[in-house]
Amino acid sequence: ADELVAATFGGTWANVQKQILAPYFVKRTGASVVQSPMLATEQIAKLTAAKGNQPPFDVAMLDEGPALEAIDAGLIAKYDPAKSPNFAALNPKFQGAYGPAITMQAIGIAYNPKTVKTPPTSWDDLWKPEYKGRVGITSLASTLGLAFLLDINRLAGGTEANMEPGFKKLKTLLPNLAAVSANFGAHGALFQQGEIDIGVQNFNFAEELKAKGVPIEFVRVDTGTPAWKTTMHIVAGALKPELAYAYVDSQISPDVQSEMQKSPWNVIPTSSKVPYAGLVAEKIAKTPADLDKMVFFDWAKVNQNRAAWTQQFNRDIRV
Amino acid sequence: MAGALDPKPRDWALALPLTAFFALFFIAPLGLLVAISFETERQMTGTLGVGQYTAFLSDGLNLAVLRDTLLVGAKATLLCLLFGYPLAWLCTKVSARWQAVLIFLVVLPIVTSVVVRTFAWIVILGRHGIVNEAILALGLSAQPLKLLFSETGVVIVLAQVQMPLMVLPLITTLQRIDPNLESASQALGAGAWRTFFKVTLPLSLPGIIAGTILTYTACVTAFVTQSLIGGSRLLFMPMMIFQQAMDLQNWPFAAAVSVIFMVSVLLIVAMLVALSRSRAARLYG
Amino acid sequence: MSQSAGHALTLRGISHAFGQVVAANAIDLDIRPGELVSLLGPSGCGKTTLLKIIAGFLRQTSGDVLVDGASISHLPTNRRRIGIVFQNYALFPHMSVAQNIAYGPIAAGRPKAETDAVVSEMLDVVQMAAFRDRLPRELSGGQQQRVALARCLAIRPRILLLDEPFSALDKNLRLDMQIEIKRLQRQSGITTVMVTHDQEEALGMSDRIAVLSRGNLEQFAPPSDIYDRPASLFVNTFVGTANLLRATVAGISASGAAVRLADGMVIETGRETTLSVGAAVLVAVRPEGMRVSATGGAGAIGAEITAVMPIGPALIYEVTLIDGSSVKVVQEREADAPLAGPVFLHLKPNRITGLFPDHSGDTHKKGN
Amino acid sequence: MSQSAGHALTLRGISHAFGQVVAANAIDLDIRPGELVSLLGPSGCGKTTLLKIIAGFLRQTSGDVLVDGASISHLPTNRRRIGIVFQNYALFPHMSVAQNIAYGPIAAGRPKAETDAVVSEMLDVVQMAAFRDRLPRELSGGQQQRVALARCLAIRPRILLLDEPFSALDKNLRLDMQIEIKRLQRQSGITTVMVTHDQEEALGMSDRIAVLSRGNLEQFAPPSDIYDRPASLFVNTFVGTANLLRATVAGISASGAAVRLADGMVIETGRETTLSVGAAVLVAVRPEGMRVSATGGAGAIGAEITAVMPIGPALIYEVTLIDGSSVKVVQEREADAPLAGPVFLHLKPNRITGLFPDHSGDTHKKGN
Amino acid sequence: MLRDWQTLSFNALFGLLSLISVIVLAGPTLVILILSFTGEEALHFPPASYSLRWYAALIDANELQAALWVSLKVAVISVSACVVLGVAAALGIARSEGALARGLETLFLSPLILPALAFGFAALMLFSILGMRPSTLTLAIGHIVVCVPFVLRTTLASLAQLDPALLDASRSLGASRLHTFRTVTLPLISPGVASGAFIAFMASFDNVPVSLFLQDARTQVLPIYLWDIIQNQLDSRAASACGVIIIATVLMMVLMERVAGFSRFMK
Ligand SMILES: Nc1ncnc2c1ncn2[C@@H]1O[C@H](COP(=O)(O)OP(=O)(O)OP(=O)(O)O)[C@@H](O)[C@H]1O
Ligand SMILES: Nc1ncnc2c1ncn2[C@@H]1O[C@H](COP(=O)(O)OP(=O)(O)OP(=O)(O)O)[C@@H](O)[C@H]1O
Ligand SMILES: NCCCCNCCCN
Ligand SMILES: [Mg+2]
Ligand SMILES: [Mg+2]
Repeated sequence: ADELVAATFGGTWANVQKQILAPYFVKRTGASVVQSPMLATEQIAKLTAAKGNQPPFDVAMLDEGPALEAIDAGLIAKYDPAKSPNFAALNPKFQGAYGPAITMQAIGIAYNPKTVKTPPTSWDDLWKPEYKGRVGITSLASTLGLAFLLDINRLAGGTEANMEPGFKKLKTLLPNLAAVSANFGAHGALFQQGEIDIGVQNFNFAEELKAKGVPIEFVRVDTGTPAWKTTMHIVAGALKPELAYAYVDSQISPDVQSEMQKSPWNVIPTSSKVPYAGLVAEKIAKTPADLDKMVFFDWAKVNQNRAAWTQQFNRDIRV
Repeated sequence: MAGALDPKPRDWALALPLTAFFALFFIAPLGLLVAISFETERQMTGTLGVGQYTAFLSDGLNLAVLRDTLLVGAKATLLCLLFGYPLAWLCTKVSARWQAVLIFLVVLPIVTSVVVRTFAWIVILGRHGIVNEAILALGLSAQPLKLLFSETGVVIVLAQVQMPLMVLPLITTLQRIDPNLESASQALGAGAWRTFFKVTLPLSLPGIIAGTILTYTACVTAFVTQSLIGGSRLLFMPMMIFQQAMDLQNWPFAAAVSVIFMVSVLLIVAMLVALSRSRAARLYG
Repeated sequence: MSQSAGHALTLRGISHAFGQVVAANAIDLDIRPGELVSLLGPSGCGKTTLLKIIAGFLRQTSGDVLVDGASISHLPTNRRRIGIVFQNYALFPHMSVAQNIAYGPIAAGRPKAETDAVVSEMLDVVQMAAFRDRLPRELSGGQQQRVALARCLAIRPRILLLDEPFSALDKNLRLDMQIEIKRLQRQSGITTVMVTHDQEEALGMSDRIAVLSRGNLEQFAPPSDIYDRPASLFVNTFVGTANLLRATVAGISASGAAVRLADGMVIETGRETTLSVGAAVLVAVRPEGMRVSATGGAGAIGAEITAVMPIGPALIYEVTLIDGSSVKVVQEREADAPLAGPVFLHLKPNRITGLFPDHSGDTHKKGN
Repeated sequence: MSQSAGHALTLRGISHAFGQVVAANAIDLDIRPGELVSLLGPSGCGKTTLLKIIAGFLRQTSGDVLVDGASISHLPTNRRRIGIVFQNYALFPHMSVAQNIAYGPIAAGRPKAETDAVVSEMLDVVQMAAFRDRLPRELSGGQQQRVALARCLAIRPRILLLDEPFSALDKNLRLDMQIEIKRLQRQSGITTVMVTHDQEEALGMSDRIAVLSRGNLEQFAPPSDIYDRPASLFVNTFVGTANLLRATVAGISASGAAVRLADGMVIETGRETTLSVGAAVLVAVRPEGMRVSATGGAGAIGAEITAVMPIGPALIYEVTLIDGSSVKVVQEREADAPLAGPVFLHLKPNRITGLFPDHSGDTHKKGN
Repeated sequence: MLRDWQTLSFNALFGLLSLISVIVLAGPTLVILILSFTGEEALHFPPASYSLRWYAALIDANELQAALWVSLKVAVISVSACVVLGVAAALGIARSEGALARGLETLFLSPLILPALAFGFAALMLFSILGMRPSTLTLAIGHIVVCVPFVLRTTLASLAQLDPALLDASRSLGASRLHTFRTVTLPLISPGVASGAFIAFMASFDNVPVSLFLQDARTQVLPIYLWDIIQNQLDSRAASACGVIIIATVLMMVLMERVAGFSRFMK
């Protein structure tokens, strides 16, 4: 049988796509799919390495920043709406020329209610002396880490062109840091093992952990919730373009999206045919307009500086 | 067999297939690595220069990472030596049966998956891990110690993971030392400590150096252990290479970092080899 | 040479077992001050074990080791002041000749001046002064041995132990070193125990020899007694070459037993026996205790030459007797010596070394 | 035993150099069919090198190897049909006795029936039929050696080479195996070259001995000639023990040279010399060519006993002459033998083995 | 041996350090093994209850099984190649003298001391230039380079132990070189080869730094998959998977020790 290879993120995403998207896709096409968990940056690296040859996978799953990078580098193909029946039903701002947004990712603070008695309300709570050695953030290899840095920079008066305030602020967080993990998935494990008690986290991943019995609560910060689009793409030169379209289209189908919105996944849907419900409605947005109130960043500018920031970040967080 | 009469056998030709394989898949990629490290642009436009090297050398952070990597390897190697030497010594003193058991234990880490072992260490060293629970229970400290995501943890785990590389050559060397030498020393009035420091230790130096080379090179390049136990706040050269190559797709810089790292490791190995040559020359001519 | 000469060494009921293997079985030895005693026996008989017990490398299972009547069994090796020279010399390969010799005095905390003096003295004693800065591997076997000896004498040991001291030397050097060590030992008067499985060495050098077999002391006596009056069949066959003639006891008188050989001839052995008349007996005669000649005569035994080997000044005969057993005879090469065919075997008077009970029908045939 | 007996082996001007080291220097040897020849010499003299050249493991730098007059130098080892028994036997450790013996026939592609027959025959020849399924490590040294011999005879070799065949055996077994191999070799008539550095072995077993020194052939002659009429000082000192008395040539006559010893005494040597009167000369006498006695007499040389060692049936004396040189004397143990003090040394008639030019002032002292 | 305070203190210290080493060497493996029998959802040590549930869960862990097959396939391919290439090279090196042979030996052993990650990266660049996409083949090639030293080392060691007289004996008995190799050399070095192959197999099966660059989505290898589920997915099947690996490894070790006496070749 035909086999599609699709990239996915680690953590929740690997699970939810395996349990909901893959069966749906298999049923729809009769083909099989291999889902390979990779950070967005890893996907780009692998595609870059294979440039000019057969790419190692057919479908990419990227956050906004890496997506722009991939488009610039010619790694992904233009998305043809004609081949994707569910595309039209997407909220227009999720209809990218290079592929649909399949969700919004929103971040806030996750904490262990057993050890953190007063629920935090703002990033500043992470700086509280009582959390010395108990705070977790993620590195700039993940969008979660970048978004957090961008947001504290914003709140400290900086812009994407001037990250000084953000880095300055970050430095003052050092005494409280217990761990800097590579991505939100690894971050979850640290919550579970009790290595960290409070930290930056994705909304839906935190909720998944909670459903698994990990003592964790998610709150949005009162300064506005940073969020970004997560998109899916047909890789340039994909071996199985037809299947790839079917796969991406499945992900934006109302059936899949409404399944994914349920607990424990709580994936924010992008199809206008799927109304917000459950925890998404409760904690993130009741209407599409609520999403617009979230905090967004200029990922093109971010991309220009990511290498330099990574170096700066490495330097600042080093023990 | 030099000069054997048979229809002139070219025995060395048997090494040709592997030589060809290494030329293609070992020397060529390393050559490519060196070549790419001289690309000045991230996009690899073909402009050559030493830009990547100056970029590496001019940033104190990079030098600090290099220094820390080399140092953490040294610390782990010393720890291996401190604990591995007595174990190797014990191996040569016990009966053949016990020796087999000990060697089995020593070899165990080599053959069990490094990911598995490192995972175990997370369970052992964590805030709520076995060690910290014990420390808290014994009242040795009021707070759990930070063992995971710390250099201490990295050193401990590296030492455990690479200990066999130190112990095995030591066993070989210690076994080669004539047991009569220790007896002779005692009969001449020397106690156990003097015998050890004046006879056994100097004679086992070749093994110490061989073990040190293997352990050290394994420790400084142990990507899995360094990343899993060290976490992101401890940056070491292998992670830096990975980050530059994969996160940031800056191949020329990653290549330059790789070259600098390899050259540093080779220099240290060369020093140790030179040291062992001079010792061996004195001991064995 | 100011050695602390002449200490008596006593082993009292020394036993040692390695698991099931009894390496020493209630060994008693009284070694007189200044004596050179050899422990002689086949491989694995327990020689090294005894030496190790004396030196303190091994703790005996039972029994006591005494020097000058005082037990030293509780002392660790490094406080026994017992010098030992190992078979392979065990020189410290990373130290020069002088450093090797100085090792003991330094370990004992002697002042530098004293150490230097001892080293120089010892280098002179073994005539190795010219080699003081060489490493062991730069020395010949004989030179290494002298250094080993010097190193061990430098601690002024009360007893000197030598474990197979010459086995690594080639034939020519060996005799020289044997003579030299014997001389040094005599000169210094140091009580010495030497392990060897070379009977010639033991016979040549020792005041007395302790012959061991499977952990048991078979005989402890001067060399000539061991050779001429072996206490057991084992000693007789192990030391020197033994021809064993099958016979039966024919009569017993005050001057010793008479035996009847296979061809019916009766000879006087001049040896006593505890066997009774008619018992099967092995008559032991050394190859040089017999003579082969072309002509017969009284007491001559008929035989046939099966092999002759000229070895230097001597001829070795293998001759086969009427009962099929064969004996070896060594005699000086003479112009008229027979080289093949039927010959006569003469037992020289008083050269029978012993009469031993014959337990099996074919003990006279050696297997490999 | 249907061996292809009696092939002549000729070495013609064989030289071999390992880099700077000349291991064989223009060696000529004519070995007759059925002869047993020993290559005798000190370690490193080139014995093994010669053997390897004959076997084809090494290619000589120059010269030719011939079997029955036909050169075999161009043949690889596996086509020379030259059997070789290695010092450590080199039995294949993973094969049974029978498999070891069958190895050659199988490699040669012999039919199974023929191979089986050869194996059985060889097992009988070496009396090892009972051990056919044992592994080498389950055999004693002597048994292993017999298997090695059988394995090599199984290819019906034209020449048999033995490299130090007995050096791994213990003393007692050695003599038995020497006699056995000698018997096998005689029986089969196979031309045999044996390497040894044991002079007794060479003297006892060989038809002729080739004495080598540093790659040079010193003498090629029957054992008695080698022992009694050594061609060079080297042969004299290497084979047997040699005493070298310093003297000057006093006169030359048809019956040989007369020499003047250190104490002025002149003796007839019965040996010829190419030296002229007055030249310094070393007079070689074997320990058994002299006698020590308490009483003097005509031709007796004054001396002093410095050491005595009784070795079994003999006494070994070390006596020191007036000029400080010392000589060894071996004689039978007698009741009235002097054991110390001044004595007299008698040269037995016609027992001087050679007169050799004396190049240095102290050649009579052996260094180690 | 008789004891005085020096001997006692020396033995006590060395014994203590050895004991710690032994505990530390064996401890982690034991911990994981125990943990793999946890009855709990999360991995905490010591487990509050025990069960085989995570072992049972492996039965339908398809991706884990897929990763296992990839790893096994790559290991088998690369070890086979390592044995063929490595044994041939070892024979060539052992039979030749001089600088060239020594140089080749150093070259073939050098992957042992060079950072594997840098090599993995370099290999990725080479393959991308050659237009070879990541696959089982590229993985195997990378693994061969880093695993060949193990086979080479043990084979060289067993060749060094091989009495050259045996080869001479074989030749003198009329055997050709090939016959000698088949009937004498190969059987006698096979324990060394087998030991090396075993270690090479484990090294390939366990390799992360090279696989990280050379694997692709279809060829994700087991250790990296495990890493991912341990680090990112809180998947307790990781422990039982580790348990399986440990048990299988120990069984293989015992087998190898019996068959080839492989600890001799580890030294
Ligand atoms: N450490 C040991 N463990 C077990 N058995 C031993 C040990 N050391 C010696 N033996 C056994 O004790 C017996 C006596 O050994 P020992 O070394 O004293 O013999 P030996 O007379 O010195 O022999 P050789 O002439 O071969 O040196 C032998 O049977 C030997 O196998
Ligand atoms: N492969 C070699 N390379 C260099 N020199 C060698 C080699 N083989 C032997 N020699 C040298 O050639 C000389 C003769 O060696 P050979 O092995 O023939 O001596 P040997 O008479 O058999 O000695 P031994 O009695 O010790 O076996 C020696 O000086 C030896 O060092
Ligand atoms: N998300 C897949 C993780 C596999 C291992 N990746 C290593 C990257 C380290 N940052
Ligand atoms: Mg012994
Ligand atoms: Mg030789």
